[in-house]
Amino acid sequence: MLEYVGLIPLFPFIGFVINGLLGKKIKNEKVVGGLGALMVFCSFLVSSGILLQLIGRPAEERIFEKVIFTWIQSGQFKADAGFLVDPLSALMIMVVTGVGFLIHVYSIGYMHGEEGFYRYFAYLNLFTCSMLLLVLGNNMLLMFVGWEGVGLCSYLLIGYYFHKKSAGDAGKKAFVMNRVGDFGFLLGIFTLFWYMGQTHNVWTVNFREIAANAHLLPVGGVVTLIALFFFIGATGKSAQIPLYTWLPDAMEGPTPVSALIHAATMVTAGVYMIGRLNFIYIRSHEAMLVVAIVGAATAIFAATIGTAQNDIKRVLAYSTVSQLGFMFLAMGVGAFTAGVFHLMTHAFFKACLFLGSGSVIHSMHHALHHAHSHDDPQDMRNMGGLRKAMPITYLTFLVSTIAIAGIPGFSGFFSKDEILWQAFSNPFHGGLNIILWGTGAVAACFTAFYMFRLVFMTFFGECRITAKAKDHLHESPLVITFPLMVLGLLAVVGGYIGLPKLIGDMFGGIPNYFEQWLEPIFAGSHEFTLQQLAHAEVHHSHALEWGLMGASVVIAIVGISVAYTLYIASPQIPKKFTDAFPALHRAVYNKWYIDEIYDFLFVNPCKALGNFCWKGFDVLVVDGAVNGVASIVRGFSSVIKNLQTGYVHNYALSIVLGVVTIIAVYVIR
Amino acid sequence: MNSMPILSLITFLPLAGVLLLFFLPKESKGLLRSIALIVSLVVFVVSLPIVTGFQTNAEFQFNEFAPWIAAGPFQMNYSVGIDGISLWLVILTTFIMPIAILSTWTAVEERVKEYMICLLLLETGMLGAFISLDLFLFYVFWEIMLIPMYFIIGIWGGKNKIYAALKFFIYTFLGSVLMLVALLVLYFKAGAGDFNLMKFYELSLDPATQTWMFLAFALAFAIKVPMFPLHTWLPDAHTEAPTAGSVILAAIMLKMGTYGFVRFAMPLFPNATEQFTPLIATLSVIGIIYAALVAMVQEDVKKLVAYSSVAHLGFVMLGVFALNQQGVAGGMLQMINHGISTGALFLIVGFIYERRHTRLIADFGGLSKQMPVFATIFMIVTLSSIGLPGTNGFVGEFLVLIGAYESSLRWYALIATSGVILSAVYMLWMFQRVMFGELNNPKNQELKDLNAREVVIMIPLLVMIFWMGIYPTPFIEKMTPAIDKVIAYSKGKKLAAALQQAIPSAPGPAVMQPAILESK
Amino acid sequence: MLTHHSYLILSAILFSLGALGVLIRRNAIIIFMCIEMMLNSVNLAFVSLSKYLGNIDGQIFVFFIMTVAAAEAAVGLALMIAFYNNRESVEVEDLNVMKW
Amino acid sequence: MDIQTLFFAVVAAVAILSGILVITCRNPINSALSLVMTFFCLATFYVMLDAPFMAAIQVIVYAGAIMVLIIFVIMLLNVRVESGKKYTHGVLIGSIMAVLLLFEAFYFLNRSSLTGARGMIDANVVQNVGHVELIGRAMYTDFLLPFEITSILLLVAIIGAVILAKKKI
Repeated sequence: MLEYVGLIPLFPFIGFVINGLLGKKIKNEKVVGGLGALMVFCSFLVSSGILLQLIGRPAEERIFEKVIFTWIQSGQFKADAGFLVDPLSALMIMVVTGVGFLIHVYSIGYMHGEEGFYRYFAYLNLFTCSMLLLVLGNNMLLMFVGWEGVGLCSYLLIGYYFHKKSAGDAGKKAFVMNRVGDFGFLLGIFTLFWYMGQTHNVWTVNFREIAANAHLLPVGGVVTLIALFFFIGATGKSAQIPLYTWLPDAMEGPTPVSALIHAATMVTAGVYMIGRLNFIYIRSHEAMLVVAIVGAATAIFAATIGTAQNDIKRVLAYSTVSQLGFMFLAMGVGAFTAGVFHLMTHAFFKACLFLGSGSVIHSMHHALHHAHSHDDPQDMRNMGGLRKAMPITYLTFLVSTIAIAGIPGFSGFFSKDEILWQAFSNPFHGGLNIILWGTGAVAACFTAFYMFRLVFMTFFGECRITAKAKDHLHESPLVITFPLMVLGLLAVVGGYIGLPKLIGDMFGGIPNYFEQWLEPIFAGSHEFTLQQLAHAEVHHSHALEWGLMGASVVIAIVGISVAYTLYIASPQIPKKFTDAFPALHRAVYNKWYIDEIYDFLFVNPCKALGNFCWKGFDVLVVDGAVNGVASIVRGFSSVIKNLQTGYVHNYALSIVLGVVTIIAVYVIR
Repeated sequence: MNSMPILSLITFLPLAGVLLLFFLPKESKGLLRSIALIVSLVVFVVSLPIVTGFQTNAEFQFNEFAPWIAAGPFQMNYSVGIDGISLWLVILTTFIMPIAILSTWTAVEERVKEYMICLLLLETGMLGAFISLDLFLFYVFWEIMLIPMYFIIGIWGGKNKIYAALKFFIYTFLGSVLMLVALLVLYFKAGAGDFNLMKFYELSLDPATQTWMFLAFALAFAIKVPMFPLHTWLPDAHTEAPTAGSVILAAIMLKMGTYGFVRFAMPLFPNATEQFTPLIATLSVIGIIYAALVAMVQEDVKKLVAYSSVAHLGFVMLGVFALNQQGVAGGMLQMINHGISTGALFLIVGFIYERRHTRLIADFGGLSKQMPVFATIFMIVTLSSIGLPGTNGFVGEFLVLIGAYESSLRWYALIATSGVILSAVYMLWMFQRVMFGELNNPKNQELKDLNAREVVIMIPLLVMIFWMGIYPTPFIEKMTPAIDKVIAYSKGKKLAAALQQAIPSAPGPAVMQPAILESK
Repeated sequence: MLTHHSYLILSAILFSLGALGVLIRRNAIIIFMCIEMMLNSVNLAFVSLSKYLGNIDGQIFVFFIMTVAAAEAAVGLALMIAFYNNRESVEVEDLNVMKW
Repeated sequence: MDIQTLFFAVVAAVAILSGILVITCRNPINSALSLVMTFFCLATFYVMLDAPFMAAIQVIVYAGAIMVLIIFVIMLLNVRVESGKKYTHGVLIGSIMAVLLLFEAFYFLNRSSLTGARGMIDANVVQNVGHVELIGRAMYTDFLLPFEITSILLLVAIIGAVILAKKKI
């Protein structure tokens, strides 16, 4: 099965080509959508086969590289088109194809009747293909191909409703912000390649070879630079401060796209990349600290904005940014496993949440359409009481919300708690640990609050749309609810493969399968940490760990109860609150004016500079000089041209003059 | 091995076409166009064997030699040949020409005969310049190229065509005259009796002379490239030229400049190259950023594309002056890439201009709905232009940057890399404003999608875009040995080695050394 | 004593007269005739030198000059007719399109 | 002063006088007739210079052909007698030029003397061999190529004249 790894990205690519070229002619939505989904399902089957085969091997042999052909070779530089299968990428392809398949199925229902249905599926397949390339690529350059490829698909899918200006703008913003990240990514590749080659004569971009030579890298110094460059790439793709603003705007795309690209898969690419390059980050505490701080800051910052949004998808978008912050926090404190674990569980419950919100919007849209109302179907203020009309959606949504809020027993708890614990107990950042942990904890509290606010506003209380429209509210068809149910189930049970050691011990030594699985990837880093920080190893008691676990549960419950108080028990309080602090509310509601600040700081100066360069420098200075020379010549010649009277006898006169002169010279000499 | 003079054949076939066109009546436009197209296609087909027959080594191949002009002390020869560097440029030229001819099939209705003659003449000029191994021959072709282009812009151009044509001509001519002077100085310094490039390569000039001559050559080439701040002729020429003119100008003629650097300026004057590398790199980087910024605020699609050319060529120059395998290979690839993707962009602009007779971005919007095929092709070409991986643009740009990063130009590469952000900004913004949004202009609502001819034009370009993006190895492979040679010459290694051999230890004027050796 | 000198001086006078005519007259036909006169003065110089140098070549030159003069007369007068057809005039001050 | 010189002086005076008339006559016909007079004077000189053949073609070609052509054109165009100005604006400067030219020529001629190898052709040779034969011999041997080219020149002139003079070919 491993030999056929190339098929995994190939299947969706075939789907893309067929749908892209012939989709318009096929017309039948079932065929187009079915083909798209089938192709991803085929990839899923191959991925499962590969996963099973890997599981069947001993831990140290779970790595496989297949080179298809040499892509670019020039001098010492060589990049293959090849795939690397190891536990990390196997996990990722399972998530991508699994969740991807469900979302493809969901899309068949959700996108029903849309103009350009085939286009949608073609893009979605292309996205899947690129994402698989990203995770399977055996070198940084191929990863970059996938990295840009997903960015492109994201651009195309955000701009799917291209006739809306906002959609086009959002797509462009996403692409450009991602490009800023890519700038960092490229510099990272350059610096790593150059440094390894120049100092150690190891000219490579291949992950396995770099990992094998990781011991050549120094601690700190240039490695910090490399790590930070790559991190810039990660902030772009994974929507971290300062490059996060594109993600909320990306909600202009169809909802399944938000679920697949902007929640489950693409945005986690940054986390995946840091996981892949863990041996670099572990060698630079400074870089790790930056990652951790940015992660924590993003987590809390986005969470605050999430509390004041009314658009259901925007809340989820900020939630995604915030959760990604958690993942980076994990990466930054050296808890790579926990970060990847959260990546996976987040893929389940956030995909479920987005799809659930899509189901709600779908239904609302339908109802409002029937009632000829022009209310926004995405605005939560128009919703309420949907739990009766849409029981399955409600149930799966609630489960996922509980999971994200971090209630014990659900997947989110295990991963998030692990991150918080690691943030507290890691040996890297010393005194800052407590701040990192505190920030994370507060962010978690906010998460619980705004997520339940969302649930309460949407599914509880009174329905706030017209009665006529209300009659048309109904549960979505099976093609939509089936993926919800599967993902809801995963959101519950997904966490059990990575039970914390503490809890596992309690239940008779159930090991942390997840950690064991990823052990080969991060083993080098762990060893390195032990070597470097043996002296600084801090031992924390089990009691402390239990205590913190309890604390995070309490925090979650606090968040939930606040939400309950504000939105179910006494709904008048939020109004009072916003009246009391109008400035604060406005600032939060307007996302702390970050977009405006960026416009002011970067966009407008860029345009102004461009205009200056063009009209000021190009036209005035350069062309001014050019045309100036021309006009000097012209001025000169307009004087001399008077000699050229055009009268024949004047020419005759000058001929004679010439003759006289020449003879004079000859005679006088 | 090659009994057939294939290089002469492809160079002068278009000239034969010109002769044929002379005898055709100027009223039968269809026939004229078809003949021109067929000639260019035949040239393309005939040029293919030079790829298959090309041996992957550093030598010049398919050489031809014939004495040409002997005037007093001057001996000019007809000496041609190609190596890995010119190979792809020759192919690019023969590949682009049929496309260019097909592109203005309907747009040019006046003086079709003269137009086609100009195009074919241009092809001869460009091919000749790429294959010349005799500097004087090169100069002749270099100038020949200029004249048809001048007419193409000046006769079949837009509103401001005379200004643009004159600006183009005078700018370029200024440079080439200085080049001619340098050429003559070189000739007399060499004392070799002819203008053979190979002999000039072996020459060791004193640094001061090199400086001046490099400057003269570099000015000629830098204008053609064009490098900041000598670029202002380009937007005007591009905007005013008819589509085929813009395509040829962007795809091939600009490459003359960079090709000139690689083939002449750098290997001939290694010391000066080293001396001026920081300057050239600075100008390249400024060009990349500056052109991107200016492109961003353009209101005219064609001008925007023209400025994007300046930025792309900045990358080429940066790569070439990195003087390592990746950099030069990347630069060479980027030259071809730019030929394909910017050529394609100009074609695209031509398509909508033909339909709407405007190029202002503000006049468009929402075309995607009306022209889906066009939108798809435009999208792909745009992405190729901004260097998305998987398309040709990426491979070249990446190699250039990594090459520059490895070399002493690290900091320049760092700044240049930010060009990837800016290119995305201006291209996508333009794309969005033209293709996305609401279709609210009534004139745009009647636009027709691409017709078969236009799709046929674009398909080869799209194929090349993906081919070079996904499997560039054949391209890089063939040019590698030649690049090694160029680098060796440009770094003056050969010179250093030769000097070391001649002077075992004793310092002292190198000139005196042979005498001492002889006496032994 | 009559020498080549006298002839040459006569030739110079005639030449100057022709030149003067070319410079001061307005009528193109008269200018044309003045040119003929200048040519003839040169012919005279040629023939006289031919005689005093004892060499026939000078006369051959005269022969050629006459041929050229004949050709010139044909073309020049045709030009004049064409000009007259266009401008209804043979005055050189109307012949002023040869500028810029 | 011998008779030859006297004759020369008289004919020269006539030539110069008619030359002056050429450039001063208001009526082109008068100018043309004066020019014919000059040509005859020149033909006379040619005879005096032992070149009877040249004298003959001078009369035939110049006075006969060219002058007839000129007069013909004058008639054809029916050019009015110059009503307004006869001279251009540049009379003064033109005259100065001409006078300068003349002085220079005199100065030059006064200072110069005849140098170079003397040929063998004198009055006796011309008398014995015949002038036409001498010219013919030179023309068809040494100067054959120029002579042939002359024919092309004349052909071109004929075609040129036809094309220029006809409104539509």
